[in-house]
Amino acid sequence: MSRVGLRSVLILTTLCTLCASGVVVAAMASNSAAAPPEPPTNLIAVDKPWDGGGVVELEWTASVTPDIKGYEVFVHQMVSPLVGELETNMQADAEAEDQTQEILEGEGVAPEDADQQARVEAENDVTLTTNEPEWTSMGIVLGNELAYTATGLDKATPYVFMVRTIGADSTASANSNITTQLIPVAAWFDGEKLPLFCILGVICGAVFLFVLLARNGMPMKIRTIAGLKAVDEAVGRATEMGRSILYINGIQDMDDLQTVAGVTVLGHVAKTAAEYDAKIEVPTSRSLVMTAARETVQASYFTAARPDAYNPDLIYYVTDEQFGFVAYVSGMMTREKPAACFYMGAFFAESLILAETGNSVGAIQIAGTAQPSQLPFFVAACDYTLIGEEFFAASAYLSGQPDQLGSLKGQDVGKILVGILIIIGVTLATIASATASAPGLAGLHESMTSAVDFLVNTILGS
Amino acid sequence: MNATSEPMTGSQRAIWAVVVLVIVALVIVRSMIGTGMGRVYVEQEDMAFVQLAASVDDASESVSEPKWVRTNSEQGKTYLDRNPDANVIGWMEYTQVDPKAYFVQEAASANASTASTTTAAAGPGPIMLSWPRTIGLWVAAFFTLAIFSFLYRDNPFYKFAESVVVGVSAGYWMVIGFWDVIVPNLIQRLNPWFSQQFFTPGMELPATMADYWPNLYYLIPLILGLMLIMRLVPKCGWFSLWPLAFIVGTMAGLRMVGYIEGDFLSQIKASIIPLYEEGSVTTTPFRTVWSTIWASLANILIVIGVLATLVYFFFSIEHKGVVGGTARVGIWYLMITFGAAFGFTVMGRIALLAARIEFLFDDWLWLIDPNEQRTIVESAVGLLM
Amino acid sequence: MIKLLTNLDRRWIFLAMALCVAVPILVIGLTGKTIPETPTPLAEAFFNEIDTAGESKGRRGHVLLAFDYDPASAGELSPMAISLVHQCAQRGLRMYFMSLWPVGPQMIDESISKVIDRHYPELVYGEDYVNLGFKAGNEQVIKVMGIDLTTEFRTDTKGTPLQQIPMMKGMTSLEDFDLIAEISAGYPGTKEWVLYSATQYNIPMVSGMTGVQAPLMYPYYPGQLKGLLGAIKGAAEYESIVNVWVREQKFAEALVAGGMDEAKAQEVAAKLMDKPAQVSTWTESAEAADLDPKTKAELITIATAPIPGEFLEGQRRMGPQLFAHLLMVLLIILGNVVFFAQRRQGGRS
Amino acid sequence: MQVLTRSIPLLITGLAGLVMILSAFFPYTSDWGKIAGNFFNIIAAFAFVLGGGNLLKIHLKKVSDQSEGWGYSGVILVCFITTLVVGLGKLGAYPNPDFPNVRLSGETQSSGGFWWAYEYVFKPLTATMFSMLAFYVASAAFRAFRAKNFEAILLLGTAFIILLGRTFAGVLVTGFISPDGPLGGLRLEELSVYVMQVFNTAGNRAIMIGISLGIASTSLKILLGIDRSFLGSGD
Repeated sequence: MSRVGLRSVLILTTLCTLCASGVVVAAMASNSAAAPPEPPTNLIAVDKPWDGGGVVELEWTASVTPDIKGYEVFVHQMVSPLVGELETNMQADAEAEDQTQEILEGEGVAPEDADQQARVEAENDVTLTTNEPEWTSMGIVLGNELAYTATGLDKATPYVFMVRTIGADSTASANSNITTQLIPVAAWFDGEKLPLFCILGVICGAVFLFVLLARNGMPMKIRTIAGLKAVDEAVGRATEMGRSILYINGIQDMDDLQTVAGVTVLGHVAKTAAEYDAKIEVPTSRSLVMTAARETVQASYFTAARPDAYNPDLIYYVTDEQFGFVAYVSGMMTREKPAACFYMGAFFAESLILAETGNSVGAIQIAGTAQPSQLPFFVAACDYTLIGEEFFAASAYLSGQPDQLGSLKGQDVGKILVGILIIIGVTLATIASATASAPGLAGLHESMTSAVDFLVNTILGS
Repeated sequence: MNATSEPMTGSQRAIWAVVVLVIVALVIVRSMIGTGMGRVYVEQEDMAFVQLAASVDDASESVSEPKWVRTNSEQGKTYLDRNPDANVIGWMEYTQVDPKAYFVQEAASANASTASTTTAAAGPGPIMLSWPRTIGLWVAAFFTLAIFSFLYRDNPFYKFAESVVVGVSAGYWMVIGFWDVIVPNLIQRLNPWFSQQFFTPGMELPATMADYWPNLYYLIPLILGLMLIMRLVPKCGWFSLWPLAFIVGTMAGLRMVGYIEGDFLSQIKASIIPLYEEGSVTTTPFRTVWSTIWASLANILIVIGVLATLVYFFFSIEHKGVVGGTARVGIWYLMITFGAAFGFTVMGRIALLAARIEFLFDDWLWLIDPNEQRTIVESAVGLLM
Repeated sequence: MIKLLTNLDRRWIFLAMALCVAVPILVIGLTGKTIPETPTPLAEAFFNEIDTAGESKGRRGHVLLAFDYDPASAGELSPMAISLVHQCAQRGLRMYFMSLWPVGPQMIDESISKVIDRHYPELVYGEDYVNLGFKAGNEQVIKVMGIDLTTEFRTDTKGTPLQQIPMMKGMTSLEDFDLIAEISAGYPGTKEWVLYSATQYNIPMVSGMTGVQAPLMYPYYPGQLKGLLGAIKGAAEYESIVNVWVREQKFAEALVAGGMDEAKAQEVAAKLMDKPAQVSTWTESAEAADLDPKTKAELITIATAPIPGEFLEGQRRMGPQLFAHLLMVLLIILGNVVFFAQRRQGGRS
Repeated sequence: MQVLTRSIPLLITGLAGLVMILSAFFPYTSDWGKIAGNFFNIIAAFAFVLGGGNLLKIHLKKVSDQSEGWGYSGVILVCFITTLVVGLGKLGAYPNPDFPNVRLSGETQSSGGFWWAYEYVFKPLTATMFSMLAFYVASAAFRAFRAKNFEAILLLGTAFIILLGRTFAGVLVTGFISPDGPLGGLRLEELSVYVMQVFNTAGNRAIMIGISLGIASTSLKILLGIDRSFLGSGD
């Protein structure tokens, strides 16, 4: 306790309230000081409307005592009968154990008798103490604040609240009125999430709309992505050299969307490879990725009218362990010397070893990842790199599918939205900041500040 | 440039041979100097438990559970004295201690035996050399060097180490998945009685069968999990599509909301900053001006950077004219970003290497002692330096 | 020369790197000297956030320590983790350990044994700290914890049901924690915690992370992340702040035990910490006249006691770091010299 | 078959995703989200089993075929099975002291053979694999990072500032600039902080925003069944 004791008495008080006996200690501590301050009055608790539940707003009238440090808010969770009984039993058990020990040490009673004797006594003790509400401190607010928002409550059980004044000398007042029982239920919709819901709707709507338009034949033009031409070249070169193509689909599972995009690109690479009759090898670090890769490659070989050339054994699982995987792959690369290496998916530390090893065996390397931490190495060591979103765009471009192209357009709408929001917000914020010290423009400053506040905290924040 | 396949020149080969020989020689020399190297000591503790018999209370007809207490506790001793044939089980528990604790114990027992000639039966102290751990330490050192040997060229030692890590890690993950997830979250729910008896005796059983029935919902993940494993059976592979669909679906739903809230909205919010900001240093007017310039410049550069980089990632327009120019600024920002990432990544990698070399020098070779595990200063150090 | 560099076997570079790291380790290990650290605002923010955890609620801070890393990144991250536990233990916070990485529990055990078992044996398991262990499922675990803690975590690593653990009382969801302190080596890690807990529930969060991730997480500071430690440099900075602060706390404790009142003790401790070398002179001064000789002796012991080796790990590692960084810069320059020399030769012919 | 391999999986995907999205906005459904998440986590543990099973299958085949390098496959199998047996059986692990009679009640990872496998095999192997990157990064620096154009110069220049500014070298190189003067921000250690908090933050922020849009649209396509690549339909 000495370390803790160093800190303010407030923390000590809180600590002690955790157990019933602690309350007594705290009370004793406060009794030893001067006359306690008056408690606040008219405490009211209201369940917060339009929330996700578990939040209660409290309000009270200030204590008549001047110069107070603040108010400490207490909560008591009313327990359902079943839970209460369970807890009582647990307490009884614990106390019984303590007392068994006491009896054994003190009186030399046979253990089994002592145990039983203690159990009976402990049960009596517990039933005596459970009538009092067990107040738990929720925290202290400053003396000039007369409201508190209690969060993190259980949505299904009733609570009561109580507030005490904390005087300037840290003495606590008597209890205020206790609120009526209140269940902090959830509303059917979380109002704070409304802006998020709308923006999500706009983005999804834009994507969906453009996908529909694309499906209906509207041409979707996409800017040229320099790195993509290299894919066919690389496959062609591998064929000329008579060596294999290595395709690494990242080291994440199918739940990572980069892996999914990687599988799409794999479909194209495999199709080209099938046309050129080049061997493509796909070691994966997740068994699910192996599954998906096999089906994709098989489909590609079908599309290329070479179903007989498809060999599922070349697409295999190695291990989930990152370095087990990279050790295997880099070892394989030095042994087999592939002519072209594709790294498409989510990569972590292994990118460097792969790219470096690929470099050392003289392979053409093409990378694509949305993992920004690995981009420097790919940019440096690979012939072409698809940076971040370019990777997703590439998957759209390669497939030429209206769905993917449409969704790319939809995302561009999202980017325009970002640009507009940032430009408006920054303009408002700059005006607000520049007029802050100008005497004649107080009104403008005020309205700008509130506009920025509305934009930042209501529209963009929750 | 192809280091791993190009044949080496004779002189290079000689140099590398010398390096390897020097390492081996140093290890041999090191092990013969001073207190030696690479040993692990443990403290032994006898964990014996006695079972207190169940007791029946006639009045309430309640039965208290039989329970286990340490034989060396007060209660245990008292009980054992009364019931000498009580059920006792136990094992030896070993705790690793710093070698210096062993040295101190050795010194003390040496003093004791020279002081009095009669204490021949001083017996082994509670601290002793642990063979499994000492062997383990040497195995670890061997594996460390085996992996490093790949830097020289691919070799059977490396391949062996590689295979070991593949096998052990796959097994390791399965075991952890079983004990930390499947047992508490599935078996405990589906068959609490079995789990309590064999795996998690501390758990509470459902009080009534009515409490138990809702747990049967967990048959769903069990079935989906088993369907996932059906992937291993060639003809039943399609079974795994259902759990896969579940995995992909939940993840997509979770991420869609999470990323829009946490990365999209919050980052726009963080970019709404005034281009003019007064500096925080206001000691003199001169410094105020400079501080304001630095602070405002930072904000201006952030806003320009975010917008320009976004233009680079805008796919609907070809990069020509003004858009092309802005996109180019965006690329510059990206390059600075990658440069920063490069710097930080290098930093991280080197720290990892330092940690491995510390392991070799400290735990294995006992050359340095940063954690004061062996306070006795090594004479061999002088030789190396 | 250029020709030699062009054909330089990369194993020579490997050797140079090995020497740049190994020699400083030996020298630092033998002399015990480390390079001085000046903390940056980010490390200070990290420290302050933990220092004030729980204060807004007026209670002993409840900190969720998520150790999402494995031995592969322990070289960078374990100094952070150890300093983090050190600060929490000294500050008297309640520590809830957990991990989303399968080997994370080992990392937790290591920090507990190095800090709590060795230096704070008075802390009680289940009351001051608890180890909730590993759960599979990555960010889905965070999502479930945000709604209900016990659905996912039914027992601690020892198999004790959470209802029987005193410090779990009243902990129903992530929102009951005052702070999330994450040590992250990748996925799942800082990003997932930021997205699914810090942003969604507005829980203050600090994170220490590998050098690889740090640049990516900077945009979250100071909004969604209140403090950020990047790579071994961040660890070393934070470690030095914690070590200084802990010594100051020890001074204050000794002074309080010697009968000084708390506010005064804190003030004096801060003063002593500024000049630890002059503590023995101070004990002779008039200000220390009321203290008994035992307290004075204790103050001098605290001032002169060396910092335990495990609390200097990060700072020790900055030595090899310095030389290896210089080597890297040299290599890049050399590589470019070779590249341009070759290009010029190529141009002439 | 089409129903079992396409329609039902797509339905599951859509429903599961819908539950997760709804649970973020409609508090009454948050428990559904919790249950779905919990199911997910249990299935995630089964994925480990699948991984192990697959490994077993592949290497057993290699050993039985005696294909090239089958000896190493044997090593993998032996290590895998040993770890599994030791870990699942908690061989050598101490039981929970509260329940000494239940052999499997102790902690999995902190004692016994499984701990040994972690401490002396898993830990040194994975940690050393990772530390090898320090060598590769040095080699890449010498051979790959070329100042061939303006962009590359920017990348390398920034890397220098960070490498020097984040160690004591920064203090040595630019220590002559007064930290309080107007150019104090040009000291390398200050400059590295500035680069990180301004340029790096701006660049990464744009990347983040772009990625979040990409993830949202891909998720949407998966949930609506537009993108079925995860089911193996190819392109």
